[in-house]
Amino acid sequence: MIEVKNLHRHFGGFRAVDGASLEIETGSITGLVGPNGAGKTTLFNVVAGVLPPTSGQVFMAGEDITGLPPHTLFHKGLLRTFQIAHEFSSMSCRENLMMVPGGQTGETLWNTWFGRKRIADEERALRAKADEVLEFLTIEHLADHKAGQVSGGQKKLLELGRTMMVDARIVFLDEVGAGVNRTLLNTIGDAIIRLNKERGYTFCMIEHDMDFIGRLCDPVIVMAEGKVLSKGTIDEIKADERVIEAYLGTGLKNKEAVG
Amino acid sequence: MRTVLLFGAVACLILGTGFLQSWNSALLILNMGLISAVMALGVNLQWGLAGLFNVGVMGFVALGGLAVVLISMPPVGAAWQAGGGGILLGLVLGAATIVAAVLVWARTSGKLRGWGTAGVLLIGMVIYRMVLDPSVEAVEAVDPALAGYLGGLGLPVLLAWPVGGVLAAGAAYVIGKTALGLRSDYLAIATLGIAEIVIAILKNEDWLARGVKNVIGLPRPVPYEVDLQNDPAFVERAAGFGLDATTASTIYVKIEYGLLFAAVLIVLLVLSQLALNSPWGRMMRAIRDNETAARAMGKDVTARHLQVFILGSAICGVAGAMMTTLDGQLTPGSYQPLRYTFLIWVMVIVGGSGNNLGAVLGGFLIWFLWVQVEPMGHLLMSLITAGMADGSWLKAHLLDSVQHMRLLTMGIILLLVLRLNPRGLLPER
Amino acid sequence: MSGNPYQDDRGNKDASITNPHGQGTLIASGTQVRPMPGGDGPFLIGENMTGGYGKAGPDILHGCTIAVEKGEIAVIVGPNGAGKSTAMKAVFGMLDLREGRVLLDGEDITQLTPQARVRYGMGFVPQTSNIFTSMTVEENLEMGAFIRTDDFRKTMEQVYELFPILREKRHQAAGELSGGQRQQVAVGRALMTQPKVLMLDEPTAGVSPIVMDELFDRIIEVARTGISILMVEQNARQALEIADKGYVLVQGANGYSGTGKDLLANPDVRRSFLGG
Amino acid sequence: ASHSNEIKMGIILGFTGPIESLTPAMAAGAEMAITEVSESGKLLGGATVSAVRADSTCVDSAAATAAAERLITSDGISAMMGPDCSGVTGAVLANVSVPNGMVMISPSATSPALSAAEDNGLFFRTAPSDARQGAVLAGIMIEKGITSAAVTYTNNDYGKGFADAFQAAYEAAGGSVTLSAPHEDGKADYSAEVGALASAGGDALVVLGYVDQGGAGVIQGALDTGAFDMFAMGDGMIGDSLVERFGDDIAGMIGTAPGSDNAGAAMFAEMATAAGIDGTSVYAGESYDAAALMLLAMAAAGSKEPGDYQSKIFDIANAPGEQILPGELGKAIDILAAGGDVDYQGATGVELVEPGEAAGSYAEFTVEGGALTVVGYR
Amino acid sequence: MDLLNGVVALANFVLIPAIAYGSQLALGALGVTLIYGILRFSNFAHGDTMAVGTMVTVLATWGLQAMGVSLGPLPTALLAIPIGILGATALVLLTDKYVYKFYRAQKAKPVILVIVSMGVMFIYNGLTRIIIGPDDYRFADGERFVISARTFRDMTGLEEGLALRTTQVITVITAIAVVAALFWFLNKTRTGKSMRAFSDNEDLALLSGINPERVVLVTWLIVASLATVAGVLYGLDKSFKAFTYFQLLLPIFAAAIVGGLGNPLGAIAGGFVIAFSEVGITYAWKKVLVYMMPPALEPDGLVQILSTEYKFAVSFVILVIVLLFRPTGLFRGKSI
Ligand SMILES: Nc1ncnc2c1ncn2[C@@H]1O[C@H](COP(=O)(O)OP(=O)(O)OP(=O)(O)O)[C@@H](O)[C@H]1O
Ligand SMILES: Nc1ncnc2c1ncn2[C@@H]1O[C@H](COP(=O)(O)OP(=O)(O)OP(=O)(O)O)[C@@H](O)[C@H]1O
Ligand SMILES: [Mg+2]
Ligand SMILES: [Mg+2]
Repeated sequence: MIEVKNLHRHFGGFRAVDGASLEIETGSITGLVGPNGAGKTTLFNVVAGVLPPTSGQVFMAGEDITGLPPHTLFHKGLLRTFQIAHEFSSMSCRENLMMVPGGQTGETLWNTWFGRKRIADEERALRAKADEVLEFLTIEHLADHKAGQVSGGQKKLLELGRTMMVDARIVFLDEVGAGVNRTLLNTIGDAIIRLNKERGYTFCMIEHDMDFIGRLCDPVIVMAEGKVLSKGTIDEIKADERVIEAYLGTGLKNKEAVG
Repeated sequence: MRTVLLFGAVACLILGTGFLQSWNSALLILNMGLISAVMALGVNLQWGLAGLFNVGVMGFVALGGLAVVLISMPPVGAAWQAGGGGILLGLVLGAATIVAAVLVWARTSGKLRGWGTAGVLLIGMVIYRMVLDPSVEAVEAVDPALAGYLGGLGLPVLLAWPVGGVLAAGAAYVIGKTALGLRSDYLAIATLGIAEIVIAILKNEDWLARGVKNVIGLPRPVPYEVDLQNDPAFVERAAGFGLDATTASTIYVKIEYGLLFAAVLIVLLVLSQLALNSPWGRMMRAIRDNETAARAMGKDVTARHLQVFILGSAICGVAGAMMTTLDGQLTPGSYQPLRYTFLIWVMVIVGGSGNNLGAVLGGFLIWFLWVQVEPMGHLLMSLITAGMADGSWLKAHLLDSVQHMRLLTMGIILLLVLRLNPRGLLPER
Repeated sequence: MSGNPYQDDRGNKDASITNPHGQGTLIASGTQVRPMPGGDGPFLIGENMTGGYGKAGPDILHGCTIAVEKGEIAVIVGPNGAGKSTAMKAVFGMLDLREGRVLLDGEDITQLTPQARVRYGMGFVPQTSNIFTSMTVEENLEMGAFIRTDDFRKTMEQVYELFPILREKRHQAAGELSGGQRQQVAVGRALMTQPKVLMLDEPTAGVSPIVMDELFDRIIEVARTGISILMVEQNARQALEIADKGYVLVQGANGYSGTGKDLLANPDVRRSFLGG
Repeated sequence: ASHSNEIKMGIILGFTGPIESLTPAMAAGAEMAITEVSESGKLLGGATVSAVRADSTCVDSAAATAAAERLITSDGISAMMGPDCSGVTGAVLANVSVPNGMVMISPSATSPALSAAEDNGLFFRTAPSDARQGAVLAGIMIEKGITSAAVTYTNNDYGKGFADAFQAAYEAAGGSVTLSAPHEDGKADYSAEVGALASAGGDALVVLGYVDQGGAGVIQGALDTGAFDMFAMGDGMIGDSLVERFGDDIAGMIGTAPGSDNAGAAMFAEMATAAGIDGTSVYAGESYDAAALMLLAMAAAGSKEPGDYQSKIFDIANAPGEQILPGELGKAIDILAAGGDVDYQGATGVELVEPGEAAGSYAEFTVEGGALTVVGYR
Repeated sequence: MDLLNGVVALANFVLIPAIAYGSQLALGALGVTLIYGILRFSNFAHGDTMAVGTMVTVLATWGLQAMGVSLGPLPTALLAIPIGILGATALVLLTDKYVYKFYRAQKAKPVILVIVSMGVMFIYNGLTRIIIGPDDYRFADGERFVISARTFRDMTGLEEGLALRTTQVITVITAIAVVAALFWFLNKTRTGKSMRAFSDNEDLALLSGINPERVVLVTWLIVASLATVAGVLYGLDKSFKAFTYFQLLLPIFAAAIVGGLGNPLGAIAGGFVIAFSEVGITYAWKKVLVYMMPPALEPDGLVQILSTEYKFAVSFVILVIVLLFRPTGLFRGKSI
């Protein structure tokens, strides 16, 4: 689905991403882990069009998408969620979802004046779909609440819900787990798996919680110092000496002993 | 409910002017209030809907004014003969130079890029000046006291209103494309600057609209009072109302203007309301709430901002054209940022940013105060100084300062509203 | 968005007029500079705290009590939005309490401003934006020692020993560090005040496992020097491991409390809050 | 009853704005004429005449229009003295006077463009068009052997029109203008303008601006950098603050402003002094004359209706008839009442030419020993 | 000799005026940039703050002059500056107390403060005019020139004169001194560092025991002083007129933004960039070229790139070009 070729992104003299090459297979849930400062978020930002690359290329299903702006990528089916939820806070949860699909008739000014009928039909369909998604996420009771006033975890669900409003091909998740209560995280994990299975979404997620990664992801890519260090199943990764040294540390063993 | 009450209150103020001072004054305030409301509507579109901070309203208003001259004044034949072609050619060359420079910039790289672009610009500029300057001189030499410019197209003046909008929109496109395209958004300073440049061009390019020599006697969309007074039928009808011909004709003309302005305001208001309560409006609110997320959800934020900026500016342009039509003359020297930019902002903020009706209300209310604060200030100062000895220095000084109360009052009103009613008199929803 | 009309910027991002960088969100309560006589009890206690954001905002805390003893580690866990961060802010005086009080070392500090509390020996590392990004690492530490009038070289040396990577990067702008390194700067900054109590809001969020272990180790070390530690953690299991005392907050009120071990052993708590 | 016996005259001048230092004397001048007539008790069977002031701001046409509108529709004036600056004069004429059929005489609007304005015979001015002043100033300079000059003018209709007129006349007389550059009033810095003017060079710098505004700034810059030491100036620059500010630094300068050496000027100055006004202030005399003309025309027509008396203004101002000087308004009314004819001279030797403006006579000024002095009239 | 004449002409009409004007802009821009950096909004009332400070100084100067106090060759106004600063500070602090503070407590978004500052601008605007009136006032006295053009010509025998005004020299010296002091203050002193910390992260500054109100107070103090000094120097060099100070806002903003908002060094650089472009690009280079070029190549036109009417357009275009290539200004914005 996504192929990153020899990607560089430098900040001044600093090489945040330093020749990373990786592939994300269609239909997979790929994990992206690595020590702090490895360049994961930066890589994400370059792929999602937020930052221009210093050099290198990004392909999506064989098409060169290097440096395209986020909104263009969205229409190609590349979606992302944010580490800190980016809800539209003054709008209701339903509206948060309804605004997602692109190319709505009513988004063209002219049509808002002379195409009222068509808009009304479309809106009905959108509304039905949004309610469906809310139900899927088990937050249908929040449909009319302002998105700014629901809890942090619910906002994250909403983030995920937005990806369900259109037919996404690949979704990038930036640390969905950070700061999320574990119980809720499990719900989110379930949702991700269902989307992957039922809708065929490809996922790529940055995460530090190895349990969560372990439950969802195959394969897992490890980054360090701007490069790809290794790639494999979670067990392969956990066994990889270089990964243990750079990222997991030996503390992991103790922890497992405790847990 | 609140809306009705507040609009009622403003209506009372204007009616009060009619009863206490004169109906002519009241109608004049009403007409300028209508124009101000349109301007406020434009600024509200930009600020209320998209958070775009336009501090160059004056420039767009002035462009609207220019449109009136370009459309409605008769062409000056002699001037066209003297240098019309040359000027047009010069302008085309100038535009071509910029296009060429941009192309060179885009197509080349390395050292060649900088020098090549600079070279193209320099050579282009020289040719442009060589073609333009003599023609301009020739045009400006044609009867400078009365003409000295190319004149307009001699078309009906009402046509100038939409054209004013188009002119303003064109300028807004260039500014928006540049300022909104920068890595961060630098719209405020860009508009502040462009407004000054527009005024500078209006003042100094005499061939365009006589520059500071002003164009007076612009055609009107309504009859002339004198003609009415000479029309026996009109005089008779006026007499039927118990009015003398002069008063009747002046009031009649003002009412006609008022109807025209009101029509424009209502059309614009309806269109904006329709747009606001539609997926388009929802998209704009989403962008306002969280730009990054909107972008990631496939909304082209820059394009939408540009769209709103252009629309808002166009509305200001239309208002500018209406105002110049009402004035009957274009006087570039009278465009002042305090009056045409900051005052409009006060209208929007006081009225209620994000609420179109609020902006309209603000337009009426603030314009009323702007006009009436001076007489009210007089009264106030007379009261304050009543106890002071006649001829005392302070008393004289205070009475002299009355006209400056205007600015002070506007500031105080703005601050009070921002403090007590930060969303404005008519808040958004 | 809190619905505060004064904070409605309509999405304006105009760089030529506004600079949203680093703007504060905390509303400091308190007016006094001296603590009042209080009573006996734990070293630091927020007692029966009730309050919310702003003058008119809804209550977020409902009679919540949190305490920590000298040299001990207390951990607050709970679902998102339970009010953990809010409780921390309340203890630190960045929120108007409508009821309840805060005692430090037997003195009532409820009416103190946050600055004054720093002077009385409290240190706080917020959940996010907890470093001065445009200042160098060293300047960050200096700012931590802002209220100190004595020589703080030695403390700085200690911080560098605790976090050696910081010594390497001392002249680099802190904003250029990675997430984990920033977290270390943040804790280092708080330690520079030589606090008696250190309050940490999710110090390990977004930190790689290796750094997390490192941080927990350091935190234990800090506690051993006699500094009380009050922290919020989502990595609840590791945190409760090392905690002397644990609180589970639910909707702004105490749900469960006990020693770390007790809570870990409580099946209810495990199921509802620790993810099974 | 009292209605018919009360005549109000609007005085609309820029009490705020760029010529605010000139307007108080102008208004006072007009009010002198009003008081004189009123106290004579002879006009229209003893009507009292009073003045109503309004602010034209000199630059803001909308404000001026509103003020004029108020004068006519709510104060009920019968004649309008003003406005002052050419821009607002055009606006008030087109939007207020013509629609309402109000006679207005501007004492100081000098733009050549106004000669062609559509006015229905309602608009007059006691100041001559700048076209003439430009020629006068150019003539003086050529006479003095100054054959090349740089010109800077205030960037408005007055400055621009004046500069154009000057340049045309100067070049026709054999002079050469090295650069004609405008300056904006109230701007931060004039170094750029001074630099360009200095570079263009010339024997003198011609400054056609306002003394309270950018004009002084440019002169200051030119003096400071030593770019010019000979100056020529138009009427907007002739004022007390000029010498207050520059004193002998501009000794020998050439200045022109409307003025005449007829007996009336001296008489007016004397009357003004007695009334505590500076009668030599620019346009004060013109203002007196403007007010007087309208009042005498009323007397001649026997009506205060603008429509009735507008046609009489030319008759009053020009020969034949007995010459009338300032202070003789009562006498004039008597003559008119007796069916006689008057030729109003007033403070400025009024002589109207078509389409209703002063033929124009100018005083030539210079600075000598730190004082502004008149050296002759033309 | 000719070459020397050319250089002198250039210095007299371009370099010296531009340096002096640039310093004035720089001092103004410094105030704008400080507020932007620390209080986080562009202060539309800054031009009028300058006007108020200068107005008080003018009144005080008149007072001093009436009392017969003088500084000899230097303008008396220099003595009155402290009073002006006091006046401006008092007004600004009062404004802060009754206006801005409320919004700070509400954690209002910066753009709200921008709008508030527009209101304040209106009020200051009216206030100045009510107190001193809208006219042009001159309050410079003492020796006007260090070297006048005539003296210079007599001294050197050159054709071209070189004038150096006392106020220009004072302006440049003050600008340098003020900037150096400000740098030292911000980077070396505890209070200065705490201001940088506050600018960086308000909440964290609070947590470090930095008193925000003190930072704000010190900021206003510095800003009011800068505004007064800038305003007085400007007024001495030209003249005092309330409206002009409002007009100054645009070049000052342009300078601050070209330099990189929030960066004091940038404000200085920006001031000079704007001043030099205004004066340089609209200068008629003929005068200099005549001296420099062989007679055969002497230009017959004025060699003026753009006429003076468009001098502001120049600085604006330069602003846009700078932003296109360096989106955060010449010096990276935001490093107070
Ligand atoms: N805008 C920037 N300017 C300078 N350096 C940057 C910038 N953004 C990131 N970096 C640097 O690039 C490196 C990689 O950062 P990145 O955020 O991609 O790390 P990460 O892998 O996501 O780490 P973490 O897990 O801690 O979030 C870090 O050292 C960071 O300091
Ligand atoms: N500045 C604020 N103004 C108003 N309400 C707030 C503010 N900050 C937080 N809240 C609300 O207070 C409640 C508790 O928030 P708090 O940040 O304390 O939760 P938390 O337990 O720390 O959650 P998390 O684990 O996600 O950090 C939430 O409902 C939140 O929406
Ligand atoms: Mg990251
Ligand atoms: Mg929290």
